[in-house]
Amino acid sequence: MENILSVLIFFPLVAAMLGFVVKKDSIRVYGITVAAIEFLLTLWLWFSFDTANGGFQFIEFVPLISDFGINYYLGVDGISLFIIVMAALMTLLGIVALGENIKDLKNMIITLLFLEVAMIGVFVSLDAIIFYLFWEFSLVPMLYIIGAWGGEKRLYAAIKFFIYTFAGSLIMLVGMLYIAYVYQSVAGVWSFSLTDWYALVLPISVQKWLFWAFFLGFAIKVPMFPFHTWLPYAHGQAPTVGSVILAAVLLKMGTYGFVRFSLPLFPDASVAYILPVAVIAIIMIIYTAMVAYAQKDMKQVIAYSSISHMGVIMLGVFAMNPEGITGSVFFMLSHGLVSGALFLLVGVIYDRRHTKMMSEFGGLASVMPKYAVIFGIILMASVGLPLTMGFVGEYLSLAGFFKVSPVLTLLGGFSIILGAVYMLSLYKKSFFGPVTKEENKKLHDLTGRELAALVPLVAIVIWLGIYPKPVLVPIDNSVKALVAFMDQKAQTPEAKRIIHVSRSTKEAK
Amino acid sequence: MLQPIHVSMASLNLITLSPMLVIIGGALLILIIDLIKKDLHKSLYVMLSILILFVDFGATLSLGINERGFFDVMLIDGVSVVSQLLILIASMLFVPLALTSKRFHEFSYPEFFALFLFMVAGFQFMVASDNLILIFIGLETASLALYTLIAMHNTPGSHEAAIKYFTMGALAAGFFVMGAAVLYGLTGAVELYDIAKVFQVRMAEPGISIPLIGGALLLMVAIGFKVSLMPFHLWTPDVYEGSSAPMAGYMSIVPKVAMMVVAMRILGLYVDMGVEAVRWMIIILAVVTMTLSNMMALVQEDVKRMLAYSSISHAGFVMAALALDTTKAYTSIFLYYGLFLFTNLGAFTMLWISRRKHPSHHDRYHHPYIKFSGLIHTAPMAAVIMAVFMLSLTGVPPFSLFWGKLYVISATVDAGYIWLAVVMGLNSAIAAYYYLKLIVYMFLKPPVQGVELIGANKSKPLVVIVGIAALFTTLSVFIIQPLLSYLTYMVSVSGY
Amino acid sequence: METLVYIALFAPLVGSLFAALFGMRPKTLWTGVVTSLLLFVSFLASAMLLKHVYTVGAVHAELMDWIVAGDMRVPFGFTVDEVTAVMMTVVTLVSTVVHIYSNGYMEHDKGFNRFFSYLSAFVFSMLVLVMSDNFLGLFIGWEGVGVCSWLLIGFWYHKPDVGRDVNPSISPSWAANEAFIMNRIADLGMLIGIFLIYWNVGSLNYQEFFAAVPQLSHGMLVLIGIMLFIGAMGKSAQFPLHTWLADAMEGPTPVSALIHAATMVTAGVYLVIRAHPLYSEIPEVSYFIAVLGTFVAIFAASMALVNRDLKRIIAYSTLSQLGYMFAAAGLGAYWVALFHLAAHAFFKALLFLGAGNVMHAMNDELDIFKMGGLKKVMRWTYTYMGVASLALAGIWPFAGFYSKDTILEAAFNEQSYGIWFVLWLTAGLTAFYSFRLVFLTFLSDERYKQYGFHPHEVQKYVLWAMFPLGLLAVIFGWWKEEFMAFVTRLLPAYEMSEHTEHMVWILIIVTMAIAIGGIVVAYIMYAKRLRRNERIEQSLPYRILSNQYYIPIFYEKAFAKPYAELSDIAWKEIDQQVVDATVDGIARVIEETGDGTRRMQTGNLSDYLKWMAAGALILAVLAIIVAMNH
Amino acid sequence: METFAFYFFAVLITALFLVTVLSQNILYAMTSLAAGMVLISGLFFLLGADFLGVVQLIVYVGAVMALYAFAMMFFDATGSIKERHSHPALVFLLGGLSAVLMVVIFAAPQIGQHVEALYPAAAGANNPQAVGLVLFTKYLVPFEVAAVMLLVAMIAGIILAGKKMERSLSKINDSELEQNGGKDEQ
Amino acid sequence: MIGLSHYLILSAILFSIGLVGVIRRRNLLMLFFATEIMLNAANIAFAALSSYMHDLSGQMFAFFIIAVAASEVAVGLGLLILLYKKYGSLDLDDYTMLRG
Repeated sequence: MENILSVLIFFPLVAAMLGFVVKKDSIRVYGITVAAIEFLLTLWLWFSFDTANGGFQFIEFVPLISDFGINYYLGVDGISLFIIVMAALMTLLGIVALGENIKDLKNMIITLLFLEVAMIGVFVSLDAIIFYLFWEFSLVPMLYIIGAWGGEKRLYAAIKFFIYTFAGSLIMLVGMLYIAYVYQSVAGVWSFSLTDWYALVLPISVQKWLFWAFFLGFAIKVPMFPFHTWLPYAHGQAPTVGSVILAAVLLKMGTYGFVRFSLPLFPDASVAYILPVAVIAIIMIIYTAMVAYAQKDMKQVIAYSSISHMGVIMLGVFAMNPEGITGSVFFMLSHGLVSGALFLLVGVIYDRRHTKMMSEFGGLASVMPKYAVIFGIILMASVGLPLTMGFVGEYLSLAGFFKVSPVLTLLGGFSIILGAVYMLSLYKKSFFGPVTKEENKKLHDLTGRELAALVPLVAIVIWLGIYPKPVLVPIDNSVKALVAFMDQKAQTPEAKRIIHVSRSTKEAK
Repeated sequence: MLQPIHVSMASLNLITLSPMLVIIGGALLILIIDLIKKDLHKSLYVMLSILILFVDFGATLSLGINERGFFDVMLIDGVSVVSQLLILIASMLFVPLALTSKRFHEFSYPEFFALFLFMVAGFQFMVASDNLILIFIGLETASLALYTLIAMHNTPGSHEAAIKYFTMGALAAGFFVMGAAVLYGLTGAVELYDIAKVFQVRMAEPGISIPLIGGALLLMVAIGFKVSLMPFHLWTPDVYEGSSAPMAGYMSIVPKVAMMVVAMRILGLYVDMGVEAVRWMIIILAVVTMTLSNMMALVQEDVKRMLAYSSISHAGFVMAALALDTTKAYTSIFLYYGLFLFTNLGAFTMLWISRRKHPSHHDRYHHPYIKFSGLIHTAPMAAVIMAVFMLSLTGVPPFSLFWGKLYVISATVDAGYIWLAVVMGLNSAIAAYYYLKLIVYMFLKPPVQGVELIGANKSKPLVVIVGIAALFTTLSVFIIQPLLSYLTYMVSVSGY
Repeated sequence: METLVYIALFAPLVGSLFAALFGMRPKTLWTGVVTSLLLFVSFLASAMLLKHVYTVGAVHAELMDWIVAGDMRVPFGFTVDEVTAVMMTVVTLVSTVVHIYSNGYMEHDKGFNRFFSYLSAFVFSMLVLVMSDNFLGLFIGWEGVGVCSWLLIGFWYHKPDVGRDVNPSISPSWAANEAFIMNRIADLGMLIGIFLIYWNVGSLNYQEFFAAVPQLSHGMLVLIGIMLFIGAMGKSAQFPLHTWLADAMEGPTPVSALIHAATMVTAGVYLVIRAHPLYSEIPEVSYFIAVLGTFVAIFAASMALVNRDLKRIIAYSTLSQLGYMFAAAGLGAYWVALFHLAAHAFFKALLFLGAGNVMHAMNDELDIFKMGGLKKVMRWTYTYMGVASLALAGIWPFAGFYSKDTILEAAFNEQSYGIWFVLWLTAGLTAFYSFRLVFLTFLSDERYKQYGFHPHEVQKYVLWAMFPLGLLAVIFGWWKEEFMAFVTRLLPAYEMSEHTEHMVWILIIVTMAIAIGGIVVAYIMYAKRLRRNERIEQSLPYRILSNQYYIPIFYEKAFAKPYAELSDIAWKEIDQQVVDATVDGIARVIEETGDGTRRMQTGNLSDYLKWMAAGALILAVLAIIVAMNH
Repeated sequence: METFAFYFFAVLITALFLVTVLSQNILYAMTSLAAGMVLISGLFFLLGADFLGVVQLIVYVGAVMALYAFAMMFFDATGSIKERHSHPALVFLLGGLSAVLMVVIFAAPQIGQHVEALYPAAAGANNPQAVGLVLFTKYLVPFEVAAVMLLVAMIAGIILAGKKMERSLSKINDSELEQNGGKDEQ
Repeated sequence: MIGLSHYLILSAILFSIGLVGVIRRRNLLMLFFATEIMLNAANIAFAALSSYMHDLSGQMFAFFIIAVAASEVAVGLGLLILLYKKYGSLDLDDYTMLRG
């Protein structure tokens, strides 16, 4: 199936539209089925993917606005492949985990399917405008999810989320248009195709401001300090499934954007701005970890922890060597699964008690042992325990960045300490100690539906912690190609020095 | 004694007048029908009007490009054809909106349709000439008809709107003629084509910049008034609020397109000559307009008023393209308006559908936000369609206006005005707030008393129009390419 | 032989998973039995591997690739060489004993199955730690034992937090978190060390690294050495990361025996021994290690002198003995360190298990001032603990004598007389507090009666299970020569100078004297009855010691509290008041501007007309400004 | 003579228009406006634009002012009018500044200089003839459009002042309209 | 000799007087008077330019301006009559419902 990427985009789209017809009481099964089929399709994509090939595969190219160089141009490589699979998986699990008593289930499921379209679209687009199209469109369903099913301040949170990210991406759009303009003045034709843009060697000064234009768009999405304040609100107010997808997939769009756009398009600027980016990343890591520690609300802890972890991912991205970038891509996956799982877990307890305050709990381990076990495993993955998925990415990201700056890596490494601090304190406050609240004594443990959503995550988290190779190798192949490409394209001696091509790539030459 | 003058018919190139002749004839036909037989139903006139517009459309399409006619008074270049087509499309979409299920005052007059057609003719003259006199006469014809059409809605609001619009229009007309007088005094010509030629020669004269820029300044007041640039926009929200929703929607497009073409012709001339003062006047007016009106739109309680401010903001957005003086920028203006047309008319039509004779949720506003609370529950389809329009206005892809914004911003970037592009981008983000506000009300708030009557004014024709607008807004990505290449061709052959 | 490696490694894992299956059920006896059996299998495999290594040589096995990215390729690789084989045998042996012991100790605990699952998981992690052939594999085990330690310290998670004055460890869950976080701090150092190795050597494999050591600059080696040692300091609870170990006594006693005495805490020593090619190259770091070890030895011993908590005393003694091991390793006597490690594992586990028996008898009472005269009811336990204490005190011919004495000799041999003296002094203190504990618990007056306890001896099979440890505590030292011969095939042999050879008997006598002296003092003070001296107990030195030099309180005041307060400030003051407020502020400014601008829309036509006129003027001004600039 | 005539007219027109603008009495205002218009036609004659002068007289004084006079009577507003003048200073500031602006623009010496006449008056024709020639050739289209404009204005005037506007269909509920059988008001 | 600029300055002044009237007047009828003044000012300018440049376009323009003025009066008065009939006032201060 050569056009599987189109199928991946349009199948949920069509399904979402047809979903309007499905009767309310059957919509859950419909949603699960559609999401499962989509997930299986992504698996098919994975299995038919040539893992040894670092370039783009399953390319589709249909001119859309040819006068302006906008094409329906899709393709995947190792970097995007697994994020797509994860997006489909998290959508599926999110739908599976939807609570029984959720209102307007039909609207929710249709919205989620639309969201899935946008998410997958972002990661398969190789045309900047199509990328931007999906990027922006993804805001709409998310806005609805937060706004319609959220908590008390949901409207504030939803609008803040939308406008903040929207503003950032518009600046990015200006940047994209400028690149297209430069391309046009060099090549004589308009093109927004990423692969065309890659061939463009931009002057350093141009790279520098374009870097910041793109940075703004991506950084808000990631979200990087100090543009992060929309995230706690969004997470705090969003319903469980919203948080899951937001944390698992939407945030990854930002870091993915850095890998896909900033690095190969502006290698010199990226190298030149490693320091400021790394400093921001380290502020994210340390500062947000502290903020997370101060939270009273479980979900806020996890929200801030996401920011902290995204800081490590940023370090990995700007490591400029295959180890770091591969690690950061892998960390994107693991953070997606782990934080998604954590939000699901918080949702479980929220469904039962309608509160997320840690002070309301305590001793949950005695009442809900299965819950505590799964929470514990995921928590350990979150703090980066070896043999869980969390470790591989964090380790590689930090290891990669160590090549750039040992001192900054040391600071970034505080992630593993501070992460343990807030996570363990969350766990202690909620799960350990005596059961103090009367209403907590009657809580029932995980239901079958919840287990169905969580157990696969636990399994994957452990499986890919022990044997990440099937995922790492395709990522690594693409990343090596990327880094080699950056090295080739770099103009400044500094960039040549910092960008570190792996030995194997050099030998292959 | 005077010699008789011989003019060959061929040199008159009467074909250039054909669209206007069709529509003026049509308007007269309507008047005659009314004289012959009274009390015919409005649907007859609606359909007649559409047919007339359709023939007009055909006539416009068949015009040759870059022709002059009638002693060079008429100028049929690509821009004029394109803008006429836009005007006609908008008009064709507008006319059926008379077929509401409720009865409103203006549609009870057959003269309404005649006046409407005269107005369209006036706009067509405006864009199909570079003669300042004809532009002025066309403008006034259209404006006078428009004032009347507004007043014919016959509510206190519409009366107030008409008088405000009229008075300010009169003042603007004064500025226009004074500006024209300056140009005439400098060049001895009233045709921009000639004016340009003289300007080319006289540009180097010392001290000429004072009258040169002064004339542009006076004209710009008139242009600013019509396309509603700050601070000449003040009539806009009031007039939109006072007039009926479709009229407001129509006003947000057609007069602006027409005036934009005039601005292109007049100010484009200046920019092309490299008069930086004019360029910067345009840019600063545009920036101020889009920014401040955006901020004012933020604090509105009424959707129609909000849309009025939003239209101002969009006008400012497009106006910025005027300062760039590239083919792409001029093309982007038409592309933008072509896309804006469907979306904005659709949005206003949605308001029209929800219109009741007396305000239901507010003692002044007909369409306060609260009226749309929980629309997703009471009328899901309406809510979704309205949301599509709002998202399109916000500039969320893949809806139509995104492509327009993309192209305008791209043109700005190409011209080297990165900061302007950034301002445009940030303004879109601010604008997102108030468009979202409506979405928030529709989707995220519980319904309030009385929303079940949201479709009070609904009728099949209105639904069809909304449907067309929504379809276009949603699927526009597939027609951008032909549209763009057509527009680019048309604009570039016009020499812009 | 690879099969044996995998059997030894995975048998505990299988046991752990098996027990985990029933983890949430009430006690099922066979989980205990099955895990113990599997542990025994693992022990047998380890023993056979030991023999194989002895007779044939090291075994290497590679399971599969783990992390492959860029130039980094880290497999799950295992090497069983001399050091590993010793470690494996010690670990599996003590583990087996502890498992069997736990069947009795945890008999009535609700979390019986869970306990065995954790315990076996720990053994698995520990085996990964010692068997791995690369630093990252070591790190897996390193973190794995950390987690298991966290789980096991916090085993009785349901206990509430109490004040430091009631329980210095606050609560099991608190102690568990403290342990984990402190270890994490050290792990960061280790991770940095690993990064340094990777980027300088290009591989994390031990052999490749050691082979590359000579090519690396000295400064780099020092840096790597320091970073790795920071990791070791955390796991082996060296000052200043030592506080968690005493608090870790909140865990069930078998856990203390296995993890916090015999195995996990020695991982740091193992690391230094394992990395001996590195540390031999950097004498200054090694010397620092020795000094730090020496300091910890006496520092911990001093705290043990006054403590009343049965388990904490043993914990401090563990700390002290770890100090000995580091001192030995730091002085270059790697094999001695390993020897002491093994010997210590046996007698210290025995000591802890004995303490567990006492606790069991005393309904989990830990205050030795409330015990006394237990010898009558707990003869076997008394015997075991006596033997273990003798070994700890380094009395001939018990195991401790051989190992500890060799360390002192080594210190003397290195002419580090300061180190020697401190260690020598510590030996006396060790003997004193060990026997203070023994006497106050088993001899002297039967104080428990006034608190209403009814002590009893534990089950027979439990006592039998302890027997191998008891035996080894006695005889292990006798194999000193064989041990040395075996492990020095890998580790550098440590030759005493002739001068030391001459002095050796004097040294032995001097050491023995102070040890016996310590015992005698303890006997005088405590054997008959508990004598308390109010004045001494109120004196400053006593209070400093009993409050652990106020270090835990200092940590809380200097780090934990400020961190929490800073976090709160970061959230409430910075995040909300500055960062978010800026964002909202921008929004508010925009909205207020809108509201302000809206005022020009007065509705009054006259104003509008004025604005138009004004607009023309503004445009004129603008035009003038622009025209002047061009 | 011409100079005198110009200044005579100019001063008078200015004065009259000032009265129009400043007078509180609507009758005075209108009268002075009408007088000003007449004098402007005088200026036109002075400038040789006879046709324009005549049109000015007919259209303004004949038609426009008559309309105003009728309207005034209709409004019953013959007396003085009370107006609220909120910012007199602002008004005159704006007025003064724009006067300066306008004068600066119009006083520019470049205006009217070095300009070739594109449509010079036909040789030998008097002004109305010359105007007629241009009007019915070159400016025929604007002329026709102006006719349309006047038609529009006429229709507009009739509708707006008409009786039918007195009752607004837009304000009356449809149900009431049905009861009244308002068939004529579709 | 009276130059062109005399006429033009007169025109400018008259325009400004009209402008003052427009922004000063509250009575709509009187306001319309002021707009007439402004158009007339333009007429003077056109007529003068036309005359001095010997070009007829200016007179044409002025002619059309007069036509426009007449049309405006018709529509404007229609509106005024409508307002007066409905609300009995010509003071623009009474028409401030639409605002904000």
